[in-house]
Amino acid sequence: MIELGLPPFLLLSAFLFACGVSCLAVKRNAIGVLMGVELILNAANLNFVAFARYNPAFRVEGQVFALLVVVLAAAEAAVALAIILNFYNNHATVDVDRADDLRG
Amino acid sequence: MSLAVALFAVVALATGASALGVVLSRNIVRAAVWLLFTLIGVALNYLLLGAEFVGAAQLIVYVGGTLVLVVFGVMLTAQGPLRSLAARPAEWAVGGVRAAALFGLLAALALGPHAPPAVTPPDGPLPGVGPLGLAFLGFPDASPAANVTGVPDGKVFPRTPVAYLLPFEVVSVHLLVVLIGAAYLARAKRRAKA
Amino acid sequence: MPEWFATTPGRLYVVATLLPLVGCALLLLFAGLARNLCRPLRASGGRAGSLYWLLGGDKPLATGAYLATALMGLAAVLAVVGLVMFLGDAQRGLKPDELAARWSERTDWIRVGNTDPATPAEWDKSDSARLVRDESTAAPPVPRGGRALELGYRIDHLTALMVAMVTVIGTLIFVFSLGYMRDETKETVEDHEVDHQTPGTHHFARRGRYGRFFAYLSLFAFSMLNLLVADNLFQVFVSWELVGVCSFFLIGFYYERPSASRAAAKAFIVNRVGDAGFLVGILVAWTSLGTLNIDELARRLRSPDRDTHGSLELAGQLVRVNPGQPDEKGNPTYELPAKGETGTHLALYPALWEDPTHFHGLGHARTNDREFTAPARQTYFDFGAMPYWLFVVMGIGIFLGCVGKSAQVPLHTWLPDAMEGPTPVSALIHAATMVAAGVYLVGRCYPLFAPEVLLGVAYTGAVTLFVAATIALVQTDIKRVLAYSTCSQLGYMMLALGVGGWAAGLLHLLTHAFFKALLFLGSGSVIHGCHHEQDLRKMGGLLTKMRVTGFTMLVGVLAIAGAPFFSGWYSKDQILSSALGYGLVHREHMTLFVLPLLTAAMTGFYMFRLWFLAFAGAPRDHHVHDHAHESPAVMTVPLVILALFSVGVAWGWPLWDADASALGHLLEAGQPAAVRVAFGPERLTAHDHHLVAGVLALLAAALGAGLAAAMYWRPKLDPAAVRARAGGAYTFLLNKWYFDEAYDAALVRPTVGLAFASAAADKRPTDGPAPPGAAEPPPRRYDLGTLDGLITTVGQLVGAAGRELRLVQTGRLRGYVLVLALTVAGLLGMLVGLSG
Amino acid sequence: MPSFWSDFLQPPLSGIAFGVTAVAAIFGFISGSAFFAIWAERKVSARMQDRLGPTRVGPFGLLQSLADGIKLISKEDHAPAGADRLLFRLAPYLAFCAAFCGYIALPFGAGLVAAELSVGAFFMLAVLSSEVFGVVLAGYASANKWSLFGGVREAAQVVSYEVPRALCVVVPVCVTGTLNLTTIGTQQAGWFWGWNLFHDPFTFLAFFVFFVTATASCKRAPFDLAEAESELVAGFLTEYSGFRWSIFFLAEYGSMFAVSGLAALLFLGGWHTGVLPFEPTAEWGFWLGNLLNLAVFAAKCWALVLVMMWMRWSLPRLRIDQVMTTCLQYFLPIACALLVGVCLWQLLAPPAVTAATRYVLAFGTLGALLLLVASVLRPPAAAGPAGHLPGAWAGRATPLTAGRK
Repeated sequence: MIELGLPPFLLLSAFLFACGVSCLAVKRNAIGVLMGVELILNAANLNFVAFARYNPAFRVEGQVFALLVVVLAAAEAAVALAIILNFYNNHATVDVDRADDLRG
Repeated sequence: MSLAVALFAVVALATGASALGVVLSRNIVRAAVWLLFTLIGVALNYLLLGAEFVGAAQLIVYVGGTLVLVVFGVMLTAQGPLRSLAARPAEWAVGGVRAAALFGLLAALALGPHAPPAVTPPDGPLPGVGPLGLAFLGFPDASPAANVTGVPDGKVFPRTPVAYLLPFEVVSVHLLVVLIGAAYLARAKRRAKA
Repeated sequence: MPEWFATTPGRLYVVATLLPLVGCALLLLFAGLARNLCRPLRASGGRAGSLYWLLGGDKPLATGAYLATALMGLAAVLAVVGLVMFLGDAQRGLKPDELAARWSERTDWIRVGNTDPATPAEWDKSDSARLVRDESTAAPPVPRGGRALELGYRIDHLTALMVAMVTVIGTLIFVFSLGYMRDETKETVEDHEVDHQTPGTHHFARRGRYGRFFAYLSLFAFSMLNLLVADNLFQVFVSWELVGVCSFFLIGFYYERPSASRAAAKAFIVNRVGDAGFLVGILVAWTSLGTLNIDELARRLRSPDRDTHGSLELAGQLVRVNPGQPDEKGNPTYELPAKGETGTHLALYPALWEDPTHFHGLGHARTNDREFTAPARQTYFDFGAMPYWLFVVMGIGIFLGCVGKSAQVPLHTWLPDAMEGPTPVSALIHAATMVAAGVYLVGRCYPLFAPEVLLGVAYTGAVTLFVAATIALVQTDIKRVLAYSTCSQLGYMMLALGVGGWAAGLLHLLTHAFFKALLFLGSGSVIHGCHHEQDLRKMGGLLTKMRVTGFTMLVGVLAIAGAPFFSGWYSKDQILSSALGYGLVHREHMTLFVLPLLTAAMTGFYMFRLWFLAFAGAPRDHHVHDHAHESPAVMTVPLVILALFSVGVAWGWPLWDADASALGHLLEAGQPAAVRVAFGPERLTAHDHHLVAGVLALLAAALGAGLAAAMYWRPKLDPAAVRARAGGAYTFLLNKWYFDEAYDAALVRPTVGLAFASAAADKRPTDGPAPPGAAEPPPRRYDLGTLDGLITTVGQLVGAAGRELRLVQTGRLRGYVLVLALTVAGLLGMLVGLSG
Repeated sequence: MPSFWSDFLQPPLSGIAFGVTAVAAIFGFISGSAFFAIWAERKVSARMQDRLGPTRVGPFGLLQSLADGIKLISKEDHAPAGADRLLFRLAPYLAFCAAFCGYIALPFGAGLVAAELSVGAFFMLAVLSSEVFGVVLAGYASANKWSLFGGVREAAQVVSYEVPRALCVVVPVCVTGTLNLTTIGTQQAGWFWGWNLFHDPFTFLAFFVFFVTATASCKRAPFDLAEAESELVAGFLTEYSGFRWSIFFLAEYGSMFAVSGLAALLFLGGWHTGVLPFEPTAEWGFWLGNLLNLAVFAAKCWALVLVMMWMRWSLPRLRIDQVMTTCLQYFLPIACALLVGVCLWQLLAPPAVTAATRYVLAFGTLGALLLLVASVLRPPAAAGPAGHLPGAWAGRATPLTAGRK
């Protein structure tokens, strides 16, 4: 396909990762936090596939990992949303700053 | 500049911009739309990398499933004033600095001397759904490309066949359990309220 | 399938072992589980309800019992077929490797350590060499690295004979039980014994437990068979404990009776004492020898048999060395003991090693074509040595297990109490399975015993046989007499093993199994016929009513007393001649011959006493006598079969030569080399003085029998008068040498007392009354200063730490992310810094 | 086709040219099909309701769609006051893009495909399922309760129906052993009993399940809960008018043709007539062969789309709970059973049985079809004595007052 080399993909992935982390940091909406998590997972996944492409030793393994991550991300999203809905039912908000019932 | 590089540039720019959109947009639904574009962009990246199956899986699972779920969540929880839970400027500053630092570090790692060795990939797409399925069953990648051990420092990776069937089954069961759990979580409280 | 058996006929034994387990599983599954699952259907009626009735309804399931018996019978057939095939193979003169290829297999259970087969295994350097046989080709063994727990079986003469004996007797006992336990097929069984023993109970009734009984019995048989075929101590230990737990179930079969449940618990606990020792022995073997396979253990401890070509006098011997100073590299060095010395350590040998340059024995050795010079030093250097005291500890440990299982003094107290179980169980425990296990294991682990341990075995046996026989003289309960006689006979076997009469002891194990099973089943028949009357004093004159039982029991009595041409004669004769041989070589141990000789007389006395009291003379209790009746055929036929075995199982030609027993020769063929080597002179002496021992034993037995006849058959001597003359000795024997009382005083009372004392200390009154308003009085200062205070302090410390640390948990997600990101950044920074 | 362009242009440019051509062709196909499909739908519905339908514009009213289009484009483009304007405008394009991208992997003939993906079938499923996004966003951005209801309903419905639909796709994939749509099509060259539909009972059933679930994911009646006009005014379309509305319609028809094409490829022999025992491109060359292929493929798509229309105007709309029940309680287990069944069939069925089943299914279906056609063609008078039934089927008009005396 294309012979770009690994670094551009790693850079893109790093950017996605940074966006995800900042999303976690600045979003007060729980769903926004969830989106940040999805971004981080995608960044990791992009790395996996890029390594699968640019390292013959991981041609299969990289993709397998990516697939497993995708599926687990779906599961994680389902559970997270269920929790968020529950939280919303109890607190009438999705502000993560209000989710501090267990603070010390 | 070849067509491929141009394509990557366009896709990467769009992906990055959408990711930035996710961070910056105050409206959570808009953030979801930006996330949609980001995910599609990542899927396109997979296609560019030759991983068609992973790309399609990304589309069907993330775009078709996860994101719809997210939007569902938005719609079920969104209320007028809460739609934009704004963070304080200080938080923006801290988050931005932190993200920039992380990006810097990661970029330094990706480009610096510790970067993974650059390898010229063999031609052709990555192993598709067939070899992947065989890999799950423990058959090694039989394509000639898999025999290339082109790591510059001469290290040859062991090509022992590893079956991914167990992880796959574990993930499947995990998914099932999680979905049941999610359904239970999501409906238990409604009953309690009623 | 035929090829599967033809290449390795040893698999017959695996199948035979598993068959009783299958029976047990089927019983559990259908009689228990399926029926319980279907029980709710019973109420529903209609089609669904019939499923429940199809499985037997409320009645105890009898079909399963027949099935289990059939499976046991099948196992017996397989075992006999296997025995015939094995003897055929052994006759053909196959080499040991070929024989092993056909009659033993192993497979890993767990394997740890370096398991790369390419690396030659030097087991004392954290690896152990071991043998794996190629499944398909029966190729020579290939060493494999690592330490393994394995599953495996190994058939030799001893195992083949034992399995055949156990399955045959087991089958007969199963069949007998079908009749004896017939009561248990009823829906409700009234147990009057419970009414007797528990005050305030009237007409105690319970469901019949036919299926349960046979399930336990099958499990018992499986455990015993597995113990017999096992080729390693781990598997032996597992089966060992299974046998123990099965005996617990079966002795406590009538668990509503307090006496039965107490007896079951006693058997279990007393056996635990021995098993603790066994476990110690196993652990020593594992840590210092690196394997649990019995053959390999033997090979590592003794110089290999193969070396007999080189130096005959060293083969099969324990070679002891003195570890010297470390050499310049820090490796330990070894030196041979000077002539006439014994050294402190046991030289260990590599497991089977096909490379002849690796091992050539000790010192100088000469073969036909070449001469080796002192490579033994190298052997020690490579494979190390084991402190001799540890070796002794290992032997004692293993033997302790056997002491418990085989009811040797001082752990014999459980056996008479075990009579609380149903009589077929007693027969099974005493004849074929549990007590045989101990003797069998001593025979099987023979090469692992140091000479000192073997002497201990001999003395334990001698003491046991004497003590048990004296107690048996005065017992009045028919089953207890038999129980103590079992103890005594087991003592004979142990004695024989200890003095080098390996074949004699195990021959006695086999013959004893048959006649003791016969005696127990006969007593069961008597008890059954007399409506569960076990007291000899109330019987008498039963021969007129129970002819088959009476005469078959007479055969058993003759056999155990050692009447010529009965099976017991052959084995006891050999034992006594072994003991005499040993005593003549080692004059200081002459007691080892005198005690069994005395006991032979006592055996004759108490066995004939039993028979005369029960069957001869006039009936003493007409109530019992009127009710007495012969048992049904399902019970008498096994008796007759066992009687035939009891007469002829040890026959050989010439019939009058006790040494010529065919069975004994078979056993001798399977004798470990260690016996030949360690007891050479003793064996030779025994052979020479064979006739003396035989005549003495016969005279003693005749004396005892005559005395019994004089007292109980043709009353020349009044038993009461004898009793009065004996006085204190009689009471002493009646109370079984006060063993139980001694244990009570030495162990039980102090423990209970300690517990009470502790409780009393803990329940001391408080320091003062509760202050007004408070529910509880204040804690005592004593408590605060001791354990309570310590525990409270720990708890308070943890609580304080928690109070401080909980402030970290702010519940602010972004705070967490901040820390997370900083951590990641730190790690990445380290990476960058390290790489840059 | 890429080779065609590379005859004229250098590598980067030829690729671009190919892309442009493919996009144009697909767009043309979608809009052309939609153009006629709208007309056909109106005609079909009219005939089924005993009306004439459009007749005025062009012969048989064929140009009615054109007239509608002109009207729609000339309408004022407006958005509601409280709407999220960006998303409101974005939504129709998102929906259309999804439908459009589905065609990328859809081969119209042997080699007549924009991008031959090794996971074509999977890709199509993935892309078509993301059409729901446009609808959800439209519902949300309209700032209208009915729209939001419609959007959320649509999301729930599509996400649920995706599962049995995907499982039904896997059933023929189990038979063919590939996800590559071109390969799947080529495999079915030859006589019609070689089609996957007739391969075994499970694929036969899977076709119908697939068709119904596909109809549902295209939000077509009787599953058109998203725009249920009797409950939700017009659902997510309530606030749309003019050009954006027409884009939604284009997307809907586009996805109808896409799933019909997918069904034709997976089950109905793709671009093969079923009566020519060879691959047309191999015998008649690329252009001529593919012309026939294109025609056959389009005809199959059209036939399936017409069935969808037939269903729409025959069946009443389900309630939302019925829609979900149908999917989760019936289609999902059925699809699972079919999947397991086809696997077992592949593994266990002896060759004689498979062959026999194939012929029985094929000729049975053919016979049933012929019977159906024959019964339709039979003169209506034979159905019963005239005058007993009111309406068109009676053969002649009966005055409604006839019974009143």
